[in-house]
Amino acid sequence: MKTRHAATEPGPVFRIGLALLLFAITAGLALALLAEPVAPGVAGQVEAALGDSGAKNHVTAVLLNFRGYDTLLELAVLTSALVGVWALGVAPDIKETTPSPVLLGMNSVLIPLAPLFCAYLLWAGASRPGGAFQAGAVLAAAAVLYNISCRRPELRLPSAPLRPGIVIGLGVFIATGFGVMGGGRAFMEYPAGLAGGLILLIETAATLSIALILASLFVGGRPEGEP
Amino acid sequence: MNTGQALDLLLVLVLLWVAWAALSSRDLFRCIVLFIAFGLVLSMAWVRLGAPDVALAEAAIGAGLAGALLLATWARLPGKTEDSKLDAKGEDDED
Amino acid sequence: MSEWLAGAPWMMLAIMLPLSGALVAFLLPRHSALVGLGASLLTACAALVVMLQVAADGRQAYRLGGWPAPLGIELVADGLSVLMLAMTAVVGVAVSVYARVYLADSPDKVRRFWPLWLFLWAALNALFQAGDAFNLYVTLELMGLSAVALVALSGSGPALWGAMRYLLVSLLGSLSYLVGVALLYHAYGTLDLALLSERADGGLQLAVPLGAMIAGLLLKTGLFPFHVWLPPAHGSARAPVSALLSGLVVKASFYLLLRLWFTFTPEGQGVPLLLGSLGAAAIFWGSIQALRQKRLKLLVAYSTVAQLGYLFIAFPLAELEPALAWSGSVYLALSHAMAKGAMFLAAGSIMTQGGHDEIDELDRVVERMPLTLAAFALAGISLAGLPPSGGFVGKWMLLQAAMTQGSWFWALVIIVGGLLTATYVFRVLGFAFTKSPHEHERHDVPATMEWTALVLALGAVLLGFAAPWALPLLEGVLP
Amino acid sequence: MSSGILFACGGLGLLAIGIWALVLRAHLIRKVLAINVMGSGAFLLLVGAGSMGEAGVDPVPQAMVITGIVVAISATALALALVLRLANATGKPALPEDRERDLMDSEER
Repeated sequence: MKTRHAATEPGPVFRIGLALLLFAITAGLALALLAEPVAPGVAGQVEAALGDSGAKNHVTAVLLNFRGYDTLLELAVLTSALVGVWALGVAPDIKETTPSPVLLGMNSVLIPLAPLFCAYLLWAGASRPGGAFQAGAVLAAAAVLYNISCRRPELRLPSAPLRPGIVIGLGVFIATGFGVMGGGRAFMEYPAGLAGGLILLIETAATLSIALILASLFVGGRPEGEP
Repeated sequence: MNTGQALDLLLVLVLLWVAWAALSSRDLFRCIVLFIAFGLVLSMAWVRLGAPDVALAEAAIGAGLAGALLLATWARLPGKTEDSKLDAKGEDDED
Repeated sequence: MSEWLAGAPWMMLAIMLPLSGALVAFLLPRHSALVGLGASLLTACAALVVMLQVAADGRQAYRLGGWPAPLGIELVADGLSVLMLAMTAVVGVAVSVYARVYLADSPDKVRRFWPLWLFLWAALNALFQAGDAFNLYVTLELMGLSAVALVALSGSGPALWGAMRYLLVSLLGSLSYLVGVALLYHAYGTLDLALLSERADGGLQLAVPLGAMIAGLLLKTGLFPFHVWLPPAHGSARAPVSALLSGLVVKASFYLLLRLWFTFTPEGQGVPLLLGSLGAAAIFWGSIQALRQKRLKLLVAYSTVAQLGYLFIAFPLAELEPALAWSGSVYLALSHAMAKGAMFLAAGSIMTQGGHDEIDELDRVVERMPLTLAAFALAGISLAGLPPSGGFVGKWMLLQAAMTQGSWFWALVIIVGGLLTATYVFRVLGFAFTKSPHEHERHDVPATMEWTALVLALGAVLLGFAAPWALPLLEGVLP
Repeated sequence: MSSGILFACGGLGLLAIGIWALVLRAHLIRKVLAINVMGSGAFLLLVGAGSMGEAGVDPVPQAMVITGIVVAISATALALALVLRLANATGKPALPEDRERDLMDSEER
């Protein structure tokens, strides 16, 4: 076994060549990094426009208002990954297992806490660290914990509301973008007074979708019976 | 060099070491656990860089869910005999 | 009403229509074909309106969220963007019509095809109109993931590992691009391409990130010697998917490469010469591999490797004849999209008919499906660059650019590549007229499939006549 | 804050480690790990370079990194689902040209 492997493994010449190449690439990137910047970033402009953005947290303002289009496409990436995983086949099953009592005990505390923590992150995201993606991930983590500590390992989400739940985040994002367009405003140009509320609406829907998508990605395939 | 910078240097070195270990260990399970540790060290780096939002996202998604996904895939690979390791190590995603 | 229509933000709609269509198609799996076809037609209309607007009024921009460029993200459409949008619309509609019939035998596959394809279309349209370096990264990833999932849709072993390798290459390419974006933002403090073009002053600060971005895009475009992932992925996917990948997806990363090149107009002759040489190597290597293939779809996939090489011949020629060389390259990309799309669709019809795609077992397929063979032959005419096809216009411009500056080497490469193309096309046609010693199963092929391929191939040939209208669009875009 | 440069250089190191492993490791899960390490390197470069100046913390690179993290988990999930199908179809979690190579699996030893 060993000898056959040895014959097909990349040889020392290849490794040395690769190491030299990587050294050259890293050195080149480092040189560009150390050069004096020509112009400062847009931090100042973010600060100046923060009042109109509907969020006090700079990062949330960038993510959901100034560069909200990036975030919209990013949700599309997440959704398309799930569609791709579902297209690959039905979820593989894990063999039934007996989880440790410690895990079960911890879960009985952690899983009920997760929605609370999620709601906090979502609400805090406007002014303090937090936001839709973190909140959605926490919710998904709770689902994953439930999934692996359950005696029946399959995450039996009822399949009928699953699809609407998966698309609602992106759907609300796009619909809000169109909805604000009256009165000469552009796509996703939130009116100053409404921006805070609209961002919270988008984030809430996104949180739900992100949680469902991440949990479904963990399941690793489409539920039995889904087309 | 003040204390903060010394701490940062240490953090970067640990980060590089954990990354290297996660990619070169012979035991795939160990690799994945080290990768989760890598995500947690990285989220400390985000805190040091003044990016708490990124730190939260990294810990929850980069370390937690990615780790859970990797462990689940590892456990489902054909030729596995002990599936229980998945459950034993599943707690890593509770951040 | 017409005023409102003219004032509607078509650039944004060309992205949001397919995106919404993907969501609805995913939400209503039982009606996905209907939703998908409807969304395809609407998207194509939006793209064509954007083209008409740019043809009438020149460069268009749209501020998303109403924020101006360095803070927000702007969509930008100029002549190059709209030609790509139109190419995507034409090939996209043809593939949509074809796929609805082609996949009809497996309803589940139809349901999975439409959302992914509409995500891919949204990503393509977003990429062609993006004016922001980081936004381009997100569109690249959306394009990559949906394309990979489409390859894997076929479910066969080769398709799965083709998809896996494609995914790894695609991610590596995007990450390389992202490193470039990070360094650009660090140096110039903006992500907006127009502002970057003003601020970029050359030197290491520009050369290193640009190198990283170009390297990543070459990987994704599949230029020799980075092409190894391409034939397995394109050859093993279902026929409509292969048409999309070979026709459109590789063009998108090539478009981005051109866009960066035009934005930053890097100086020096070494890189253009290197790209041109790799292009020449791709032409020869791809053609020779195509000649050696036993399976029709792999032949067509290797032909893509070869034809992509032509697009890069423009880099060394643009030194002295920028207008001719770049227009030729862009025109070749357009006509290759249509011709290669038609070829893969024809190959799909042949596979449906005979249940296989062994070239030397084609068994007088011409008698049973003359339309499909006509489509294949017409597409071959455009690929080989015979008049009056779109391929002829493109190659002729490249040839002219080479001759006027006396670069006989490049002229020779262009001519020999055309001969090699003709050879592998005729090899297929020859077997299509020959009786095979073995008996094969025969299935009926719906007329829609045959006609779609034929119309697309005719389009590739007639594209030659559109040159006087299409080429002026590029004025002001080329450096 | 001069630590930015430190983290940015750390990011470059992660990129190099990631490429090294991506090329040399045959097991597909290791390749996926390598891509993720590379991605983290690119993110560290983005934020690290963004906080090198005196202007304070720039939120734009941070927003880009959050976007990047979500894109990375999407790609990872798709990749892992593919790895699993591939391993079930062919018996080995490796690309065809790497099947004979040392996958560094515990049962391979």
